[in-house]
Amino acid sequence: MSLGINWVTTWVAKTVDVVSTNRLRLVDLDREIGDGDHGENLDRGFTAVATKFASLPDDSTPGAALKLVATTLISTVGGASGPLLGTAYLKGAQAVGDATELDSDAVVAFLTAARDGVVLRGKAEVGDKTMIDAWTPAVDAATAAAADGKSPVEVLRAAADAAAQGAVATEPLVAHKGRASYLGDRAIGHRDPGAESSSLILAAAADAADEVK
Amino acid sequence: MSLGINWVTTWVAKTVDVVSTNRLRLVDLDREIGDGDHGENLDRGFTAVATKFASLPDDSTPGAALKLVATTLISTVGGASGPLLGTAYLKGAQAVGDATELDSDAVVAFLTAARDGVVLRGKAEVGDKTMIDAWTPAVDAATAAAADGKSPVEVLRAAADAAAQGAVATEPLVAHKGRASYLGDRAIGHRDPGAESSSLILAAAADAADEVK
Amino acid sequence: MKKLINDPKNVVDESVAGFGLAHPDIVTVSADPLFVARAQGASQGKVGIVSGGGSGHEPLHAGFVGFGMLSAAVPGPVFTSPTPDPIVAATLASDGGAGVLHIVKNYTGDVLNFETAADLADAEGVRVVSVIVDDDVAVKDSLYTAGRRGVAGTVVVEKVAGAAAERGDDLDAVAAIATRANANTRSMGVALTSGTVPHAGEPSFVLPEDEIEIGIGIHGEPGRERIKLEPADGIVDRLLAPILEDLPFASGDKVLLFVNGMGGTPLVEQYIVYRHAAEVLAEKGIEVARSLVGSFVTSLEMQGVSLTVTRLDDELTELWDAPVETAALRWGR
Amino acid sequence: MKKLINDPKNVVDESVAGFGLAHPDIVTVSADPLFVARAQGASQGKVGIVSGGGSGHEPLHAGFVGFGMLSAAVPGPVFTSPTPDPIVAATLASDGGAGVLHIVKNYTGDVLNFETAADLADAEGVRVVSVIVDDDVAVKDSLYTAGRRGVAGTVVVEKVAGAAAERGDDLDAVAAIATRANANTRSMGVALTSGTVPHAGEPSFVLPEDEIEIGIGIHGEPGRERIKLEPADGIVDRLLAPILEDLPFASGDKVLLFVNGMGGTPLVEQYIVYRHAAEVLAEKGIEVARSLVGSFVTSLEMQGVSLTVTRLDDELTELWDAPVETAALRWGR
Ligand SMILES: Nc1ncnc2c1ncn2[C@@H]1O[C@H](COP(=O)(O)OP(=O)(O)O)[C@@H](O)[C@H]1O
Ligand SMILES: Nc1ncnc2c1ncn2[C@@H]1O[C@H](COP(=O)(O)OP(=O)(O)O)[C@@H](O)[C@H]1O
Ligand SMILES: [Mg+2]
Ligand SMILES: [Mg+2]
Ligand SMILES: [Mg+2]
Ligand SMILES: [Mg+2]
Repeated sequence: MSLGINWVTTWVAKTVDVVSTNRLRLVDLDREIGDGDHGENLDRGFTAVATKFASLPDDSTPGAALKLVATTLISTVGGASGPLLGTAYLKGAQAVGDATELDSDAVVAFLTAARDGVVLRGKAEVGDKTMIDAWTPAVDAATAAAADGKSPVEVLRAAADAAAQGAVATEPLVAHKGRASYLGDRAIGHRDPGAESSSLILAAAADAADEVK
Repeated sequence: MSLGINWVTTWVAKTVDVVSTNRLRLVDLDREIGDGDHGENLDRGFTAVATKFASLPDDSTPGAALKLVATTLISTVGGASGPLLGTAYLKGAQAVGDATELDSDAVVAFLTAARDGVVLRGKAEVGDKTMIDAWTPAVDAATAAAADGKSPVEVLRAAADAAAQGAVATEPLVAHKGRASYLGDRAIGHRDPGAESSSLILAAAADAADEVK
Repeated sequence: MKKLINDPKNVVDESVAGFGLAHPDIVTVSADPLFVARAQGASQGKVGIVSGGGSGHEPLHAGFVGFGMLSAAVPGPVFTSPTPDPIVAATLASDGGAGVLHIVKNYTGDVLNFETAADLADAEGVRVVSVIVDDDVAVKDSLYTAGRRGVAGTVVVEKVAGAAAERGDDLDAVAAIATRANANTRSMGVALTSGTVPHAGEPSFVLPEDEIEIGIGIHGEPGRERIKLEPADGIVDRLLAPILEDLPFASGDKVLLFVNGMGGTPLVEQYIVYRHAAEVLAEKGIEVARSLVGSFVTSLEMQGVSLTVTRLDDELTELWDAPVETAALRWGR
Repeated sequence: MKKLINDPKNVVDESVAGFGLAHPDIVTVSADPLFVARAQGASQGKVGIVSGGGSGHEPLHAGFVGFGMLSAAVPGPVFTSPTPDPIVAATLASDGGAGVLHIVKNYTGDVLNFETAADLADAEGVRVVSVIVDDDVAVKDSLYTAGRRGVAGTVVVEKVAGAAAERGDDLDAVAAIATRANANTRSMGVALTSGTVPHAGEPSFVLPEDEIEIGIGIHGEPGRERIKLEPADGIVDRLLAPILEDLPFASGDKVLLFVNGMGGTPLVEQYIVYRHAAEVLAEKGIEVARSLVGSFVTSLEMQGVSLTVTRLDDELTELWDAPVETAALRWGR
């Protein structure tokens, strides 16, 4: 079994929801080690995505829909997370190409290209206390699951679980990128807001796959 | 018995004391219906008077000493109370002339001229919720005491007591002069800081007379 | 009390000293008696203009000393009128032989101290004329009050009087212009929080977290009413209505619209206030011909704003536009 | 949260609209995409200069649009970099055929969004060069951080770059001047209180009544250390020492000394800070050749100040002195 355009639209709908529900929590996380706007930024972006998706052509490919997410995030989120997440969706969309159905390998290729996009723009490594600390474990887990012959749903669930752990694992870290890097040791004990939001987004991806499978 | 230069110097010393002790209380009264500087203003002024008095010639007349209080207050207090109280001492000093000893009538003449000086500059009437509400009852009581043949000490005590009652009696009033006049009904319930300080100054005058008599 | 100060007793002296150090091309500071005068000295043959009053309203007045505006400013202690001595000294230093105009905000202390100073300067042979600024519509002018307070409109009076003096008007003409500017100016302010007088150490008044004071004075004097915090547009309506009613301003008038920050309110909010005030005037057919936005007449770190509207005629407009070179207002050179 | 605003979501749009209404002779506002450009449009044959970033730092950047300084400014949401679209639009509107300089404060979001915008503008045929401002010595520049933050020194960079563009320098020369200004500029700030982001509704951080944050960022990012409130002179020493050490500044240097208010601190305190900073520089044989005092790079209603020192050479001095006509800085015309 594989994932098509209704996976993308369901993922977007669930992301809009989860970002809006977690808006203040993400603002709070960002206030602790950043500037207190991360939840607001993402909420503004995904609200705009929702509007765009309302008029998404029925015959869109997953790639075209994901590219629409990318350009909308880039032109509405701002801050650091806008170009970074936008590039993730953009590069991910390019990896998907014009396929109409994504199998496990395609899902892995999507996630890998998305993560590589973030690295390309932001130059962060694992352990720098950024969203990469959610994305890279997710990519690794997804790759392993696909190699084990798991279904796309299982691949995404593995990615989401690894991302969630990766987000938690940012707590003891000192930040080397982004605003939190100004804090030195005082970032220790706080979860990175971008890693947390990426983990929420990937959980939404797995939930969506579960729902449409 | 009569009052000489040592009454003036003792009065000044006691005023310096009582103003400094009541500085914050007067600031508080002024904060309620004015701008919170009255105690500070008077304290600055009488501290300067104390400095000037430290080098007062031994053969000064009461009039010369009182004129020194006047010019020092005028040039150090500022605000409304500076010119007003300064004029009180100035006109009072003029009424005293070059007498070396003041009897009861001279004390009454001094107080009357001082009060008239305040009215000349500030144009306030009794009931306007200003220092005049302390000064005019004081003058009236002093006049009556002198007419009864009371001693200068008794005349000043009568003035001080009447001033104290006058200050308390400003509480229910609406102000028609000075900063408190901007408040309309909201000045009701607050004692006028200038009436209060004038009553303290007149009490110091009576105490000083008591001490040197 | 959280302030960037040293000993509260030295706030004014140190701040004025810093002001002098920062603007040596524009002003010179006399430390004792304390006043601020133009670096270039009095302009021979031109009317001198002196203003002053309690400190805590910076940049008023020292920030307006310079070409095209004040000749000298006399800063008193915080919120307390200066005594006559420095006013006399500033007046003598500002006389270029054509007399000196005193611009005095209408507070009993200021009026009395400037009055005494004017008498003393007169006695020294310098002719002094005084103009009282009383633009605040929050306070009723009646026999039963000390009259309206002088607030942010003072900037307008000082600017046009300075320009008139600079073009060579004589003392009576400069005084007449200042009087006309004051007569055509109305203001009203709002406070969200109180300032704290340094030597008092406690806020001058306390506003609950959800209340604001409409009609506040620049010394924290209570205003017309205390109301619940509401959106900026509604607050602007409450300030503007009494201003417009009072003159009254009418459709077809050309005006200067001046949004003044009280010291603790940033520009981002002041422009939100400006936007709605401009909208309301436009609706009423009142043309905003000139504008000023910024913290020019403050009340220490008070959060809040005041609105000032001046009805402009051609001459007032020309005098407003004339070159000015001061620390706080500068254009045309 | 006590602010003069309407809906927190509209703070930036309404404030920028008010800004446009207040200064129609200087700027024009594009509402969508949101940017502020010179009323006169791009200067043909001259280099355009565009800056921008999150809002909440007013008058930065829109207050510096006008003759002799910026061609356009792009205000993002409060404390959030604008997206590439309005930056591209502002860049295209600022091109007079000689290319456009982007002046970008060193924050990941600003750098990334301006980078994308520069690529897109390049694709439209407009050559863009970017200069990153990173003057804040509170943050260590190392491989292990995002690098130093851009703070109040941005004003200096924008002023001299604008003057270079106005005199006709080409894009590389203007970029070189901006780079040199940045390289010679160091800043550090202190917060007494926090600002409150409107949509967050709560202060960005909480300082106890007797503590201050040394090395604060203009978005309320924590600084180097939290200490007990102390007299202004001691605080100035703590800010100035790292600044002077870092370049390092040396006896005989001529400098611009810039005391910047953070939004909620009134001028009276800023001049007390200026006084001691000038004293310290004088003691060290560093000549203060130029000065600036005022709230130019703010952090909403934060109480605090920052100090900026720029080492001046003859050319930088000449460019600083060159005429400028913007809403927030004006001299020489
Ligand atoms: N260089 C980078 N690489 C990857 N992620 C980054 C980088 N810089 C910042 N981030 C992520 O962006 C998040 C902050 O996003 P946001 O608050 O929206 O932007 P800003 O920091 O501009 O306010 C951080 O929590 C971090 O996860
Ligand atoms: N016109 C007036 N006549 C008499 N007394 C006045 C007048 N105006 C003010 N006062 C007195 O001055 C006092 C205030 O003095 P102070 O606080 O030192 O000056 P300011 O009001 O300028 O701050 C008032 O409490 C009142 O008693
Ligand atoms: Mg953020
Ligand atoms: Mg008072
Ligand atoms: Mg006073
Ligand atoms: Mg941000």
